[in-house]
Amino acid sequence: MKKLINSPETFVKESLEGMALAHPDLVKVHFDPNFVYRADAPVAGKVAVISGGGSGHEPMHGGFVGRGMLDAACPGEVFTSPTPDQMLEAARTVNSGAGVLFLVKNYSGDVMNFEMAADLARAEGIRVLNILIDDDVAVKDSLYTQGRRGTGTTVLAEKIVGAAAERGYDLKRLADLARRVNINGRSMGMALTSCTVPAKGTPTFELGENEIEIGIGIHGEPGRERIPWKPADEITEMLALSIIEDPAYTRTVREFDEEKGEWVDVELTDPPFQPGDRVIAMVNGMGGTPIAELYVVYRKLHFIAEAKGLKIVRNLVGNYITSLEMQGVMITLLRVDDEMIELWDDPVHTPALRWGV
Amino acid sequence: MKKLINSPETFVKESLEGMALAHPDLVKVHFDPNFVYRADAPVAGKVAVISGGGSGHEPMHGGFVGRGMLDAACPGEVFTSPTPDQMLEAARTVNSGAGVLFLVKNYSGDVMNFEMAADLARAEGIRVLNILIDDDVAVKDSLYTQGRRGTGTTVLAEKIVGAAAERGYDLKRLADLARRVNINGRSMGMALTSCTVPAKGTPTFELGENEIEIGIGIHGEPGRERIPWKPADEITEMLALSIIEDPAYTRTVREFDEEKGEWVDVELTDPPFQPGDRVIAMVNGMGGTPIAELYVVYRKLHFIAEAKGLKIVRNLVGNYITSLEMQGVMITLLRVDDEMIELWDDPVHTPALRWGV
Amino acid sequence: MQTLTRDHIVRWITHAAEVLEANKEYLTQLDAAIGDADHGINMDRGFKKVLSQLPSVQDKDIGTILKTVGMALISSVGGAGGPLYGTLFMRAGMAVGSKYELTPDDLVAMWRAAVEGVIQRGRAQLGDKTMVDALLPAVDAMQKALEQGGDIVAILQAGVAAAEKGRDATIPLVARKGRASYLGERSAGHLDPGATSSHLLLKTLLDVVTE
Amino acid sequence: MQTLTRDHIVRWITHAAEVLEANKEYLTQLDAAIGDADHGINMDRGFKKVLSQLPSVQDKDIGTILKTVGMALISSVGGAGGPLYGTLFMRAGMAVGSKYELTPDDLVAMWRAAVEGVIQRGRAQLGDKTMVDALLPAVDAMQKALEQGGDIVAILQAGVAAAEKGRDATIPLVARKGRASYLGERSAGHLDPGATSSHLLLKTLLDVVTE
Ligand SMILES: Nc1ncnc2c1ncn2[C@@H]1O[C@H](COP(=O)(O)OP(=O)(O)O)[C@@H](O)[C@H]1O
Ligand SMILES: Nc1ncnc2c1ncn2[C@@H]1O[C@H](COP(=O)(O)OP(=O)(O)O)[C@@H](O)[C@H]1O
Ligand SMILES: [Mg+2]
Ligand SMILES: [Mg+2]
Ligand SMILES: [Mg+2]
Ligand SMILES: [Mg+2]
Repeated sequence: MKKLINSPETFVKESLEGMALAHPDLVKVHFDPNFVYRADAPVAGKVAVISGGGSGHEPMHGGFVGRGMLDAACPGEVFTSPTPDQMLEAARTVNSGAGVLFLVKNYSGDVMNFEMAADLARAEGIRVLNILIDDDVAVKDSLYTQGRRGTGTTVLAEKIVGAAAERGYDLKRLADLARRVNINGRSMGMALTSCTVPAKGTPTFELGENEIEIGIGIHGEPGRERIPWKPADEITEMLALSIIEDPAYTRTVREFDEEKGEWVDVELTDPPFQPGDRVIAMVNGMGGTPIAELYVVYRKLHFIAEAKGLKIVRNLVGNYITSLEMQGVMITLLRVDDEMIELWDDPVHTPALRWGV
Repeated sequence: MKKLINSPETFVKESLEGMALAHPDLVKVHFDPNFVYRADAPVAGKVAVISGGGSGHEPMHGGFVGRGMLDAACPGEVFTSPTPDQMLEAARTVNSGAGVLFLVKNYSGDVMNFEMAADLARAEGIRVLNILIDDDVAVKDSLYTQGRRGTGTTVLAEKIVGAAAERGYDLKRLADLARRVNINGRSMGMALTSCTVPAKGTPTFELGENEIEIGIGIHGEPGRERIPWKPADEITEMLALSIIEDPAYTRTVREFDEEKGEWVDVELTDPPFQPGDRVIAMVNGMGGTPIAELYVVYRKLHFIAEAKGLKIVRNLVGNYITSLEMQGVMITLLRVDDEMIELWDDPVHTPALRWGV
Repeated sequence: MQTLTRDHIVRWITHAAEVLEANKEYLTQLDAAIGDADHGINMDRGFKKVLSQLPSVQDKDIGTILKTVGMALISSVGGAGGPLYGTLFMRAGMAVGSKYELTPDDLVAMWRAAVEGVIQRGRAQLGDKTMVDALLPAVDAMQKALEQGGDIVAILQAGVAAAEKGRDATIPLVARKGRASYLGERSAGHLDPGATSSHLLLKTLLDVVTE
Repeated sequence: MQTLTRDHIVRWITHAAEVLEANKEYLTQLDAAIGDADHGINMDRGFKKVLSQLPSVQDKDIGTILKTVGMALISSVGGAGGPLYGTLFMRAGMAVGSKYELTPDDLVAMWRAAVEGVIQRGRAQLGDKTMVDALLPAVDAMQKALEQGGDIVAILQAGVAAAEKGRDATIPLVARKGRASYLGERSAGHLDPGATSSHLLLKTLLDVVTE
């Protein structure tokens, strides 16, 4: 394993230190427990938006901390969910009194750790709601699995929800918006190569010289199928059509009911895409993909969306939610309304995403 | 070879098409000959800044076209200099009458093609000056080589010179600024892995399981030495000290003398770094390096600069000048004065670099 | 043996840390096959943290010790294993309270509470190919041994045997919880890493008691 | 043979395109060793473009044909090879002007002008391990053959022999121009790709003339 690290044990910490040194005007980093937070936190009167998850997906989430996006990000070890004390301490630090929204990707570890953190924070009198992101259409059957994984929509949700928090949405309204973003977003990815978790030191999975994995997860979880290499246009078509033609998807998630004061099961359904829908499109590199290749994918996606009657009103092309040095691509389509577009266009100033400022 | 492309022959074109589709408000693309140009070109009264070079280094140069940076970029085939007709047609398209500055990386192919283009453009009555970027300290001896290669400083020069052009600097003053940026910038890179040129289909060079190449060129040209893997801090130290302790470097470059109406040899000397110098630091990924690793490098660079009395006043950490999917890192340090810092901070709005707007 | 002492518990935890370190690679390999290749690494990191905190509580009551173990795991393991094993030890600690010695009844009640905590937290059912497949049969077997008048050793022997059987029974199962569930049919044919570490934990307790 | 006809030139260019296609891999491999692994690809792309433009000029004078070849190479090869070979053919075309046939004197004058153009453009000297190491000795040998009263065939034979020798002489050299120069000492022991393609071009002309 050849990586630009000093040791697997110090990797996450040193990377966070580097980020804090590079962007002292934007973010600060707290160690033990580890979290990245806005340099100007807590922002008076504003609901704090916190996300987190295993490291190895950079720039997500730490790179999205700053004005108009996250108030704090809690990084676990590489591909390992963070622990509740991280989220608890982050919540204490960035909560202005207006409450905290946890944006949680749907992995059993993340879900459980964020739930524990929410319980601990509430025990201290901090208002907390958790919203799950579960947008990966590669996972077909929610009955027999943990449900869909949280992937690309997380980035778009952090931007849109972060902007709304900046505008002063209250906790309840923010949670409703986050849930709405989630059920309107769908993603699917693929891998040309594996990645190597530093602590393990060998590739997470093996792909043959000419093999690719369609429907890969962001931790290298296996996808729908392993097939021989195909041209970019065909790969783009496989991903885009899986997303666009995905039928209504229904599952039960656990949310905290503030009135009842307990966790309740909520049934959510993703409405399928329809011709005429406006979408934000993200063509996301998995970390090791040259951006020039991502534009080849975007090109084809543009034509497919056009043919399907979807109007791409905004786009992101680049590495936003990655799997270490994995080569591959993920496509995310998020159906948006006027409110979401306006929030998307709002200023954002973070290490990895910046506009309007 | 597994890549997200349709074929080596169509790769550059389709990638450019994708970029144009993703950023119609910022850039347009012309084909046959190929170049990317500002959507609002020509900008009245403004000197046009044009760069270019082989493809495979994205986002450079096409991703830096837009307000406050380049007016046009001319991409060659992968790792192959563009041809003079591209620069000529680009110059015709973006020249507002105030003249054109070519920013040229010092590779024999680029130098010759840009010189030919300048001659052709001048024959049509377009004022053109060429400034070379040759900042790669890995190349020690200018007497016995083509001279230093143009690498990371190119990105910083495009930003600073682009801002000055936007402010209305005339051609002569802009060329002087570009030359000044070049002699104050130094870079050095290293590779953990090779890259594969699509048309060739196999890796450009072979590195052993535990080998790294120090002083790599952005086309995979060999560097100073091939050594066993080292921790990131040691690698950072090797690169940073090579840059910081590089002695004065003198070479002769060819520039066009407008008064004499001919190409003349100009002797240039890079002054060594001194304690107290203010610098812009770039920690640049070679295309396949996770950004989290780049921050590990930035962390150590920060401490080394501090120990050496250099003050990092601005920084860039990310993939800006790449070698396809190569894993590795390049460090660039640019000594700056107040004027350069101001120009650095000016608004920029391109596909790959954006702030202040 | 009719009492499990505080000293047993301390030695159990200490020894468990050694066992998990020794099995770090193995558990990680199991997780590589159907998960994300970190279970051994996570558990080892967690028990290293536990070891660092043990000295400060090892002369306290058993409840305090177990809750400290749980908190240490919760705040250092992460992933799915962290909340689950953290909850397991927290609930175990809460069940025994401030005791310094446990009767066979206490022991079984402790494990029952611990495993119920895991199920509540992770909502896995028997047959979902998780640690529950080792833990739940183990508790049921311990209960049965207790009802049959077994002592501490007999109870733990029954538990370990059932855990081992439950662990091995995960091999043919298709996962329905955790990362392995994304594999669908492809998860069959592999041992579940969490069930394996659960069996190791129980077995270590038995070893300490019988050594 | 005392005249080189327009037809020879057209067949030369056509055949050169085939030869470069056949040597695409080989030249690229040579460039992989000490450059950036594209010389064969570049030359092949360039001569494909040349072929596509040849029909529109093949009944024009030799100067027009060669300048068209030069322009096509300049606008399609890129890299170092493009301006150098482009200049070579441009200068050759300018030297022969609107002739339809070349005498031995014309032939040598044409090559002299062409190679001087390459040297002016690239500023390489003999021994820098570039195409100049094949081209310059070739021109000198052609000049000598001319002075000794050689005909077209004799002149080209002398040129090809010298080019071949010059090409092989690049092997031990340390490069001082082009990408290979970055290799320093490590560039020694390898054939220069540009010298190799230069020899091929000359040899193809000889083959066409003698076939
Ligand atoms: N919902 C759940 N309930 C019970 N056990 C679970 C659940 N999800 C996962 N597990 C257990 O956790 C183990 C994986 O733990 P670990 O690798 O540490 O976490 P992660 O899957 O987050 O990487 C699985 O082998 C399984 O036994
Ligand atoms: N300055 C120069 N003068 C003459 N020939 C040169 C010069 N620089 C490079 N060459 C020739 O060009 C060849 C490489 O051409 P090519 O691979 O097409 O271009 P690039 O090096 O830009 O990839 C070298 O083998 C060498 O013979
Ligand atoms: Mg994990
Ligand atoms: Mg080249
Ligand atoms: Mg795991
Ligand atoms: Mg080459």
